[in-house]
Amino acid sequence: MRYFPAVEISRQEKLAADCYRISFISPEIAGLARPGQFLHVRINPGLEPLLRRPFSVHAVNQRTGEIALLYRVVGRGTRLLAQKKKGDLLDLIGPLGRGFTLPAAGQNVALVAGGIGIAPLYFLLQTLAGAGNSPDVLLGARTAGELFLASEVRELAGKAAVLAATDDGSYGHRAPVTELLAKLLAEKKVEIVYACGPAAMLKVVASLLEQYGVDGEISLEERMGCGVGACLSCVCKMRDKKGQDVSYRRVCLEGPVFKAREVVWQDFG
Amino acid sequence: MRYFPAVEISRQEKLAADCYRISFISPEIAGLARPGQFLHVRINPGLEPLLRRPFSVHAVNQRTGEIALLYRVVGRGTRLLAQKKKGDLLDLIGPLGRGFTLPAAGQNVALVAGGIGIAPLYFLLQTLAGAGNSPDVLLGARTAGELFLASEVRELAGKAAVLAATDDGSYGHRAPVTELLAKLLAEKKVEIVYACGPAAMLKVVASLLEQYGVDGEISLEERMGCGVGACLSCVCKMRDKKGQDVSYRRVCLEGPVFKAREVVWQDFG
Amino acid sequence: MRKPSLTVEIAGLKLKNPVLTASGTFGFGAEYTPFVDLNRLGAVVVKSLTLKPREGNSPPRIVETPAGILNSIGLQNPGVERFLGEHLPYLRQFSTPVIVSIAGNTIEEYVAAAEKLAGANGVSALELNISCPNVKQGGLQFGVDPLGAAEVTRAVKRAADLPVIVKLSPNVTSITGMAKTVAEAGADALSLINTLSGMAIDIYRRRPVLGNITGGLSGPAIRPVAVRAVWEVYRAVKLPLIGMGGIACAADAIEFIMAGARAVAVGTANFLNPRATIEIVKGIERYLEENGIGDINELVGAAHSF
Amino acid sequence: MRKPSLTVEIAGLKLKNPVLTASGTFGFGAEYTPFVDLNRLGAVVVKSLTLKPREGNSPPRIVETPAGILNSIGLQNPGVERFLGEHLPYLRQFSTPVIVSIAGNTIEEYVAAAEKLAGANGVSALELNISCPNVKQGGLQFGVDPLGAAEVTRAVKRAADLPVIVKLSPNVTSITGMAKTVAEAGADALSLINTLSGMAIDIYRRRPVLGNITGGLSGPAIRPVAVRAVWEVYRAVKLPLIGMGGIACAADAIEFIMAGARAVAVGTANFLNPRATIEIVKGIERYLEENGIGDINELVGAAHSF
Ligand SMILES: Cc1cc2nc3c(=O)[nH]c(=O)nc-3n(C[C@H](O)[C@H](O)[C@H](O)COP(=O)(O)OP(=O)(O)OC[C@H]3O[C@@H](n4cnc5c(N)ncnc54)[C@H](O)[C@@H]3O)c2cc1C
Ligand SMILES: Cc1cc2nc3c(=O)[nH]c(=O)nc-3n(C[C@H](O)[C@H](O)[C@H](O)COP(=O)(O)OP(=O)(O)OC[C@H]3O[C@@H](n4cnc5c(N)ncnc54)[C@H](O)[C@@H]3O)c2cc1C
Ligand SMILES: Cc1cc2nc3c(=O)[nH]c(=O)nc-3n(C[C@H](O)[C@H](O)[C@H](O)COP(=O)(O)O)c2cc1C
Ligand SMILES: Cc1cc2nc3c(=O)[nH]c(=O)nc-3n(C[C@H](O)[C@H](O)[C@H](O)COP(=O)(O)O)c2cc1C
Ligand code: FES
Ligand code: FES
Repeated sequence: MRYFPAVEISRQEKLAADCYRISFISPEIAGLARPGQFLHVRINPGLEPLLRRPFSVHAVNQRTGEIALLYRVVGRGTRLLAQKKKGDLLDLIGPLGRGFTLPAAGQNVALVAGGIGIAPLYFLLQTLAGAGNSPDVLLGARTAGELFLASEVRELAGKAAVLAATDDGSYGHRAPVTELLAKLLAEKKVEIVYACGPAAMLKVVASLLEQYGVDGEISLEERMGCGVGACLSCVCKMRDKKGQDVSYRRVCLEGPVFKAREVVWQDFG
Repeated sequence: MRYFPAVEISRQEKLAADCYRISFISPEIAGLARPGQFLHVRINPGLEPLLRRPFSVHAVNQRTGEIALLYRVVGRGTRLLAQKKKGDLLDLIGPLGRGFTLPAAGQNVALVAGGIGIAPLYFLLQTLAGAGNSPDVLLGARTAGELFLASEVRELAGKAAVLAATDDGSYGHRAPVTELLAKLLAEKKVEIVYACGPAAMLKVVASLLEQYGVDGEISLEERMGCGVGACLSCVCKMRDKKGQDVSYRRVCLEGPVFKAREVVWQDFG
Repeated sequence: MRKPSLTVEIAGLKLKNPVLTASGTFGFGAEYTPFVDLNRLGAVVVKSLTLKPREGNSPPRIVETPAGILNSIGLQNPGVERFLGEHLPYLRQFSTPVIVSIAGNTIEEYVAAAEKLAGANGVSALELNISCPNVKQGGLQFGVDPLGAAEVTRAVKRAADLPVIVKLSPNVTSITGMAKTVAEAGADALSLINTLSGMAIDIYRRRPVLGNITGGLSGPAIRPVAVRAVWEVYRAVKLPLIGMGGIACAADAIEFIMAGARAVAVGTANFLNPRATIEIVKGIERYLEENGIGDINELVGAAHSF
Repeated sequence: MRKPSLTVEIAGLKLKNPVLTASGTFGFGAEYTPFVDLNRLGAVVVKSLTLKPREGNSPPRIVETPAGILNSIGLQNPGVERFLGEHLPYLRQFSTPVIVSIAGNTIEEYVAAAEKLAGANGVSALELNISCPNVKQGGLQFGVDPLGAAEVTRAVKRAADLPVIVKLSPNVTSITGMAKTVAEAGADALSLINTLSGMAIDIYRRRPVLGNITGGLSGPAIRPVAVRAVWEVYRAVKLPLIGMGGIACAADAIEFIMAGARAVAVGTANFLNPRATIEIVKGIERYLEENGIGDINELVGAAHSF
């Protein structure tokens, strides 16, 4: 983890309504980043917004050292971020947090992304593909318009299956992406599932994994202050290994990726 | 007085170190503005800075409807203002306050400007020149670099004398501009003096006017809230006409231009 | 769907909508008529008046702070007499209720001012400013001393046949305690909050920025403190509440209403946007429409039942 | 000209410079070592500890407000034992004094925690957090009740042979009153201020944003309140003061020092700029050089003699 007070934006692309990809060159971050880790971004030097905003490392080009973040505009900070242009500076801390534990060679892996949840999973997919592992990828979104990365994902996934589902049926199956997962788990021996998306979806994913006795890791979100484990703002309730006593853990330090079975869901949506 | 929430900047010119002239087209303001009045400028829509900043109407082009403000960067707000570019929007209230009372035709008039105090006097000079009155103009500054408007002033002043003084002697007389005024008042029958500049200078101007029994008007500055007379933030202590009881008056409403003899100077410098 | 109802009732006053002006930030109304049609406001609350004219504090009287301002006006005002003669007649032209804020150093001053105002035509209610942090004696002392506050309230209620709104200071250990005391003393409604006591120092001149040294902090910076005050007082007393403190847009106003305010007042925001009050009225109406709420009163205190 | 002296003395502790970390915003120090050389800080003040571990409040625990944040951590901490075993040894490597903040629900808890810590090697002073607004019982109750505050102070002084710094809450009618009481009770220094009690409401979900409903307001928004508190307490008591509340840059820190603080603590600003503490140390040094001041102590309270 390092502090990068002034990284120059190399690209700001609008991928869909409210969805942007912002990129910058940083061989250092490219070298350090692991799938599932995030960057803590100070959007403006002044007081608006005051706090940093956490964003998962979305894509890394090891050759050029270019890093991409994928984000949806949901409030003030992301709105201001979307106004940034090529050449503007960003103030970053990272890479932060515990990422996904990579599968052993040849393990059967599935990725489940809900909406903008594709952000960290894309970097994971890049890494798996690089290691010759081509996982099943399940993409869920409200409508076709939000599946803007489907084609890039297909390319990366190679021979593996990429299935999509939309709530309104405008693309792929008209179903929650968790139905695709249920089907997959029923039909095929999957050893590890990696998921990111809305809490409600992750909750269902977790129960499916339990039902089928499959290991899984999920990336959680919680409001953050410091991003480095100092303020205890970002906690989520977790079970310990033995599934017994529960305690708060810091999404920014012990997370954002947790074992699906550790999460105590009562706290969510 | 009107509210102009979105006026487009037509020009932003750097005239000297820390000194800028920002312009925009507004036939309405051009039509309403009188020399000595000011505009209350909201520099950014958000909370940085929070308050508006008052700036004198510096120049008006009645033909094109272009208005110019002349400002020096002294803090956060003016620094942010200096970052604005052609095409950006400004949020203005104005024209506000009581301006200079114009002289009768043929009266002998002198203008005394200290530093950025030239801002409102330039518009006054434009107006006087338009009415065929060519006053003596005394310009004071710390150094030659701050006399950036001298030539434009000469053009406008026409046949009248334009004298300059600098604290460091790098241009014109090495003296405070008030010495030029003393000399002028001693040598020539001046009927009205208009002055704007640092409080310390205005204080000297006022005492010279008293000494020579000459009428004068000066433009004062005080920190403002509303700019429209509602909050009582911007008061200065003034004597009434008979020079007797003193009371606070609002720079934004009863000012910013006051009769030199009204001002109670204890509050300044 | 027909337009939602914005009318609220405070201390027997029927208001067209819940958006008021905060005392001291809107002058006597006339100053803002170039920007705002006063007929479209819930009520106009004028600058605090004292029995006799007051000169106020020496300048500088205002300084900007992060997301806020400090002011130390010191209750400069023309006094009740001149208000009645020079300012009230103008306000009478409008259909909007006029709430007159009064302040004083002694109970007698409050009472005398209240009596004069109660006699006048066109004064709909009194707001007791017992919480101005910017005057040496008087003002705040009543605001932080429950007994004093209760006494002023009782005395003014007795003296004036008008609804009495008591404005509370946040500079106390227990604002609910103050609220209960003045409620028992007969207040018809409560306004909260007045400014937080604060100060700023000019590190180059090595002295306080304000002529009065300390001042009152207002603006968006204090909104969380004000919302909390409204939330707590709503649970402590049954009186209608007028919430204020950093309201700059409709969303801010709705936050106060959900915390328990039946009306809100806009102060510092008028300086940033002279049309803030009107835009907030419109914004609240839009929110009600978008959320299918027929009557603003349904939202009052809504956040307490989650 | 030789480098100005930044060393200050607080409650018998010699500090390299007057810049400390504010409890709860800097963890146990280790979290910030990737960004900050702890040896360059005046002191490290760790997260408040209670005798036994505490789970803290349910999330969300933080929300952004204009120029500030609200937090409701609720004193989550590993307890004194685990601090001594897991965190203190790491801090011992540094030459910087470690100030341990303690909190509790009862005087006995404070005393027991203090005794354990006094026994440990590497604890330079105790800071009594009697002003945390985020815990149901304990915490704030001592902070707003002068008698309780005095009692805790006396008890801890008796129990532990360490300098005792008492941290005051701004949520009181008279912070000078609190200051005098704890001074008489034997406090060696005072920290001020802790957070202001506040809250925020999500108007779309119609409920408070924080799991704990109310939280503590910190950040630049509260700086004017904090500077005023330091200013007033400096005139009321002779104890050394540690000022905090919204300090984000050297100019802010100098404002507190001129108001009367002998040292300052940086809290929320660490979240914005992980190097804030170090940059403030450098900035203060530059200011002293530029203004030809040889010793920071010359500036302490300088704004009082204008
Ligand atoms: C580890 C992690 C990784 C993330 N990765 C991504 C990503 O790759 N792409 C993406 O679009 N979003 C991501 N998010 C969510 C993203 O941080 C929020 O959408 C963003 O902070 C919203 O800021 P805002 O000012 O626009 O929204 P506002 O609602 O105005 O923000 C107000 C405050 O709440 C916080 N906040 C609001 N929503 C969230 C949230 N979902 N999670 C955490 N804090 C929140 C903000 O940080 C801010 O402090 C991630 C969150 C976490 C915790
Ligand atoms: C009627 C009037 C006309 C003015 N005309 C001009 C002009 O034509 N050109 C020009 O360069 N300046 C002019 N000024 C001064 C100008 O308003 C200030 O320089 C400016 O507000 C400084 O803002 P800042 O944020 O850069 O400085 P900061 O010091 O950061 O401002 C902090 C606060 O203090 C206020 N403030 C600081 N200095 C002054 C000041 N001298 N007068 C009033 N408020 C101040 C600011 O408005 C702000 O609220 C005028 C002032 C007044 C009252
Ligand atoms: C410049 C100024 C003057 C004020 N004068 C008064 C006053 O005379 N009487 C009063 O009760 N409150 C006065 N206040 C307090 C406001 O009415 C209001 O309670 C406070 O500013 C919080 O609201 P805001 O954050 O929207 O400004 C004044 C506030 C400001 C900024
Ligand atoms: C997230 C967070 C946690 C805090 N925890 C504590 C604490 O455990 N003990 C304490 O005395 N103060 C605590 N505080 C208060 C700070 O120490 C400090 O007094 C306050 O935040 C004001 O300073 P600031 O504006 O620089 O943050 C906490 C503040 C924050 C923001
Ligand atoms: S954000 Fe501070 S501990 Fe996680
Ligand atoms: S700035 Fe408000 S009265 Fe002049």
